[in-house]
Amino acid sequence: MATLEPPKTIMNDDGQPNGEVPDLSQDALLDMYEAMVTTRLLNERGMKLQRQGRIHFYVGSMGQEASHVGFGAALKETDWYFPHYRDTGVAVLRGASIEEMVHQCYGTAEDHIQGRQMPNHYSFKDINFYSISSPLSTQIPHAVGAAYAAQIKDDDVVTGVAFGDGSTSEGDFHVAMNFAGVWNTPTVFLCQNNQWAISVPTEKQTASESFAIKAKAYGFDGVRVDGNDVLALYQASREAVEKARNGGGPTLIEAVTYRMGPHSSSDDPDRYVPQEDLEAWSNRDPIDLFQAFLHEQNHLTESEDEALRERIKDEIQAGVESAENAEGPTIDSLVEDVYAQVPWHLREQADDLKRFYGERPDMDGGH
Amino acid sequence: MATLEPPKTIMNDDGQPNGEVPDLSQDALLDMYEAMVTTRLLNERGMKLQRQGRIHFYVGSMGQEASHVGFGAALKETDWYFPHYRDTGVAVLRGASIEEMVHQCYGTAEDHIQGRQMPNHYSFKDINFYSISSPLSTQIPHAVGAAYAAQIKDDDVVTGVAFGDGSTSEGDFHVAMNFAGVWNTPTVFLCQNNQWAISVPTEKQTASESFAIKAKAYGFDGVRVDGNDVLALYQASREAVEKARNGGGPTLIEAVTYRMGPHSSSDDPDRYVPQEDLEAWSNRDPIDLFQAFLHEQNHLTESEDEALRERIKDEIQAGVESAENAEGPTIDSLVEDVYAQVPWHLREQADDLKRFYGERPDMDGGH
Amino acid sequence: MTLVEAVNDGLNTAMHEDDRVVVLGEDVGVNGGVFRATDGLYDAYGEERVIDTPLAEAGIIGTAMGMALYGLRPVPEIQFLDFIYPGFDQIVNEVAKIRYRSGGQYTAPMVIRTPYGGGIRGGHYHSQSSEAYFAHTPGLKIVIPSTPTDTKGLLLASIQDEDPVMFLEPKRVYRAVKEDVEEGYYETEIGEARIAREGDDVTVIAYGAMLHVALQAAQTAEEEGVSVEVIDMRTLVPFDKDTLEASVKKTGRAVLVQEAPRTGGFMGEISAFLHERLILNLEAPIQRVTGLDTPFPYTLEEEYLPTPTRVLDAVDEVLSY
Amino acid sequence: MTLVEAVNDGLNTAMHEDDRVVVLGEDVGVNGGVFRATDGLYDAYGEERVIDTPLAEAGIIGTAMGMALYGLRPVPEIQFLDFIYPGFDQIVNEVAKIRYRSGGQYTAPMVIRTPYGGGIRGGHYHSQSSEAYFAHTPGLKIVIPSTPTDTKGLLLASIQDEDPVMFLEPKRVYRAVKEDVEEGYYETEIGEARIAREGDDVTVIAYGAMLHVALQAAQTAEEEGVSVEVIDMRTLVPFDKDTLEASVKKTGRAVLVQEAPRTGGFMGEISAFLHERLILNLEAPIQRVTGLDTPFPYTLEEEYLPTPTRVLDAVDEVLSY
Ligand SMILES: Cc1ncc(C[n+]2csc(CCOP(=O)(O)OP(=O)(O)O)c2C)c(N)n1
Ligand SMILES: Cc1ncc(C[n+]2csc(CCOP(=O)(O)OP(=O)(O)O)c2C)c(N)n1
Ligand SMILES: [Mg+2]
Ligand SMILES: [Mg+2]
Repeated sequence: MATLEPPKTIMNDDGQPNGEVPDLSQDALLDMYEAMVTTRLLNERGMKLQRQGRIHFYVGSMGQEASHVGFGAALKETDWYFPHYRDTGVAVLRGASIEEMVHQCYGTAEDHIQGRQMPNHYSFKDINFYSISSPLSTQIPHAVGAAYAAQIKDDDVVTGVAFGDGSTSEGDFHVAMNFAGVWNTPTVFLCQNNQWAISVPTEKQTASESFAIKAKAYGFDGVRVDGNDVLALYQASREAVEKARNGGGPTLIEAVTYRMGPHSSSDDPDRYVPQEDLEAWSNRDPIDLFQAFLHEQNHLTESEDEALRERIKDEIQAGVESAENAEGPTIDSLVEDVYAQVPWHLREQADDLKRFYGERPDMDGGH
Repeated sequence: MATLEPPKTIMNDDGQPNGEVPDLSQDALLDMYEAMVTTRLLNERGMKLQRQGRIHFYVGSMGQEASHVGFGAALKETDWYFPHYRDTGVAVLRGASIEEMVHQCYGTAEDHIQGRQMPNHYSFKDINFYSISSPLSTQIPHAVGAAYAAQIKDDDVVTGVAFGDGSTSEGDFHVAMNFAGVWNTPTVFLCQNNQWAISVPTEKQTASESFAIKAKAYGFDGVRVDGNDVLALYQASREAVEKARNGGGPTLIEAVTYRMGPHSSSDDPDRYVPQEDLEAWSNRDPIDLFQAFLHEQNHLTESEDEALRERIKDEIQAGVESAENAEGPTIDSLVEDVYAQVPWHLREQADDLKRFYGERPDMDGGH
Repeated sequence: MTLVEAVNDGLNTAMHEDDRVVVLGEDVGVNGGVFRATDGLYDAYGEERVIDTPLAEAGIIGTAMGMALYGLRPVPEIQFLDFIYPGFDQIVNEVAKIRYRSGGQYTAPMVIRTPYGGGIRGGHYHSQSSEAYFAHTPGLKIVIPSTPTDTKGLLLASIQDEDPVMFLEPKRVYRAVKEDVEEGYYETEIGEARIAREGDDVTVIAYGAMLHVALQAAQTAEEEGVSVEVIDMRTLVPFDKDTLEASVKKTGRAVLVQEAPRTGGFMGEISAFLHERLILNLEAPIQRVTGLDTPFPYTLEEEYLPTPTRVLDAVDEVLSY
Repeated sequence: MTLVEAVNDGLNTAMHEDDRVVVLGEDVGVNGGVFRATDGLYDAYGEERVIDTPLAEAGIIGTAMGMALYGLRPVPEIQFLDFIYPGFDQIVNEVAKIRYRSGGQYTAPMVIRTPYGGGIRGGHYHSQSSEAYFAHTPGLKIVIPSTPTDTKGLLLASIQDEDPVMFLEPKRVYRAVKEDVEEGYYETEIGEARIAREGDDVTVIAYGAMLHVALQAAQTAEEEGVSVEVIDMRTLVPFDKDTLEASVKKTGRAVLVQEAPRTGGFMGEISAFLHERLILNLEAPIQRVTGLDTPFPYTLEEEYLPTPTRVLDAVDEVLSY
């Protein structure tokens, strides 16, 4: 992909504008920043909790905070967001509480999903943040179907859907893009090209010139944007979202970024990620960049920044304490939500299990 | 797709060259013609046998004889062909006998595949003509995997794989194209764009400008060719095959053609195919075109043509008689070829069945 | 009205009553479906609600799920059950699990309609009977009608059900069974079996096209003085344990008929279930009459499929045990 | 050597002996597999034979099939069984049926390796145990080892087998079970069960990680004076009917353990089979100890999975019948 034009940017490496800055209020800018910082801090704490054996897994998004937050910020609250598993920042931006997220990572009874999924697999319907799945790319057709439904109901709703570079290789990416093209749905696709699918680099993923160009196969446009530049991401997403909202159909956005951490807490990237790459990309850390921009534009002082980070850390700490003192889910919760009503065979199975475990087993794990 | 450049042609509507004619011997040209005519005549007879209830199904390729024969002719005998179900002509070109094909359509004991598949689902390993499957697009990754295998074994083998326009919407098309791009396999893809997938027209199939352009998403070239012009198809295929053979990697060829009959014997196209389209396309019937070319170039006289058709018809008639007098497959054949050896449970099941049916039931059906 | 006409009538009734209902799939629109199950719907409800999709089962199921999440009631058609597998991941990992994994926040009520089973000379790609895959997938309900009346009532109930339903239509009897079918809206309850024929000596349990094979066997048995009770399961998950238990308690003997390959078929589950609960009531081992553990053949399909004769043979066997 | 090291040793041995063998999948190359099953192979055999593929299971299985048709012996890895379904169509409609549909002209011998089952805190997308889907698919052999020695021997036999094999690796015991494993090449025969522990009072049948649960239960039972025979099925299709029959004939009682959801699981088939053949030998109904009919949970996975206690409870039940 070496001969391609560089992706669109708005901030230079010092966080200074080198393009037209989108028209965003100070509040809006600070919300985006807070979402990015929260994501980073949750990531740090989550990885630590995992190493301490207090939670069992964590999948972070170090380096990719701008990629999803810039995109998420371009959507309205009423728009539906279909997340990639790294998109904690969008949940924060839309109003998910840190406490809820920590309970999810611990899988407690207070977790909205009753400890049924691995950490970071959030689901927040009240803020139109769709349930995260582990199987890759499966959410992409859902976003297209929901957009179709919104369209025929005449609702003013756009769907945004995010996924990784590796995820474009799955059949579900292809079928979803193709249906979106034919139906001209109000859907914006975000490919977060972080250069890796676990250990597989993009050149083993596809021979295509770029990910953006894949949109051509479906009859709509693709754009390549600097994924570490939250303003550039916002701007490109905004245009795509407006186009979709006005009946102009789908767009594919490729956010060119880099995964600055392990794939997940189970991964050891030293086996395959070149140290030079990490060093090179760390000069364009999305949070540093945006921080410099906000300082320079007088939106945020250093001490305000400090205070913000302290507040977030405290919230995380409070969440951890709350989760560590919470009870685990009940045996009955094991058989609920399989169907709208618990059918006879599941009732029998739960009752049988209660002979062994009572109503509510102790939370296990290392905490 | 209206604004696209017209697809490449070599013959005008009267079968006269309007481009450079590929360097093919008279024998080669006549073989191609014979394969096309055989396909057409088998089609006619097959549909009739189906209407008479003597066979139970037929899937023809009226109008598409050039699309697959031009492509097949560009491959060497040692190259592997992964057919679409309409590609009878390639089987003929490679040497499949009419008799074998008719036995397959009747599902007799002399059918190489023991009456295990619907009519037209041929399989001729000795001529590298791969087994036809009903599920669409599944053969596309097989062609890529086989090409990969040939490549690492250093065999001088290209794989050619054909499918319809509708088949490009399946995930298997996408994954196969993507793997071929990354692995740079010697594979040539033929999309026979006959404008329909049963009743669904191309504009409901994809919003892409063309099918050829889809290759861009995988980092290789696509070309659009007049699918009714067997010489143009041959020429484009030849170039792609040579490129593949020389390490240049895959190519996607889009053959722009029209389905001049029903989807299959189960279909009634009057419900959805516009009569005007059929009329317009019948002026570029691929066999008429090629026939005119051959006459004009003095490769074939009218009486030779007549004789050829009579001979083919006689062969078909002989095949029909042979098949109608053949026995059906045995009960044991029901449980063979599931595994290399018949395991105990299948042995038991076959033995149990023989209590009811003996060794070999009567052939059923209308004949 | 034939069974396939009952499908059509059910869809038409549902779309008329409830504008959340949309139909999508290959050839379901202008063409009215390759079996004519959606005939006339395109003209009646327009292309927004009767959607000819691109050719991709994963896309059909996946976008239908998106519609369901958003509040529509999609009824995707898969042209043949044999072609459902490109959409299998969407069904088993997404449609079936979304309610559970989201703690009930998101649900995907939808009815995946598809013709299934042998007997139409379709070879191994137009004849499969793979209900067992779906029955082993928690989160799905599995409904298989065998008569026109049940087809319409169960289809309407499935569309109103809050859970995703696999609705498998026995295409072999699409046109073979006719009945007067009630006009207008009615539901037949999911989860209830039907005693298709009462009898005392042995219980034959079946569903789909095999129900008719069982009934034919029962008819012949009666002529031979044997009284066969025939149960039409209608719902495989959750199945009607009470009706099954009561009948087998009464007769003490059971023959289970499925056209799917024997090993791992759903009747293995029913056999295990009955045996676990009723061993003391059983006068003879439960017998299964099934398809073979092979891909579905073309020429020999009559021999592959269970027949009344083979069912009778099993009936004789349990009676003479 | 651990079980996962035995996989690695088996692959290494096969690749060393037979240059038709290639390994492909997500992260199997440079990274050596997310469970390190292919560790070192990339360095030893190069990127042509140890292939990091694009992220698409349909592509992995589909191209592997093309390689097998051409004469290679591909061993595709699916990172978790839970992610196999995008390739399900290729497996059930293509890999499983090609020999049959081509009259034996084309074959696709290949070994689809994949870690499966719960017990590693993987939630419902890293814990599934869906062997029943594959066991109900004629044309596939289903092999599930439970010890390092068997893992290597069965893997080598599977790679040399002329038929496609689903090779399911119980990841919960990837590192929990250690054994001295024979060096070099050896095969363990497909289709043969193993009596993991001899006993007289009751037969417990299991496979994969559940074998170890069964053995623990047997150990405890012995302390309570009950003699349990434990059978490791090792191959589900074609299963070893003789060993199963002989053991249950001897003990007259059987408990079947599977971690998969109960309904439609493979142990339903075994229950039906044993009951059909051995009803007169059975002193009590066969009991199944299984996972629940729910998606696999995260927090409560220990409660979801069969435990030695639950197995013992079933043993008590069949003994006190
Ligand atoms: C269908 C499927 N196959 C395999 C996996 C295992 N897996 C989890 S993440 C991952 C890599 C994803 O890469 P990409 O799409 O680029 O996203 P990223 O992790 O880089 O954000 C893989 C292979 C999975 N979750 N789902
Ligand atoms: C996976 C799958 N889905 C659906 C079908 C049913 N079907 C058979 S042919 C066909 C249309 C194929 O269209 P196209 O690929 O354009 O090929 P054509 O028939 O036009 O040559 C359909 C939908 C199938 N065979 N396989
Ligand atoms: Mg990535
Ligand atoms: Mg077509």
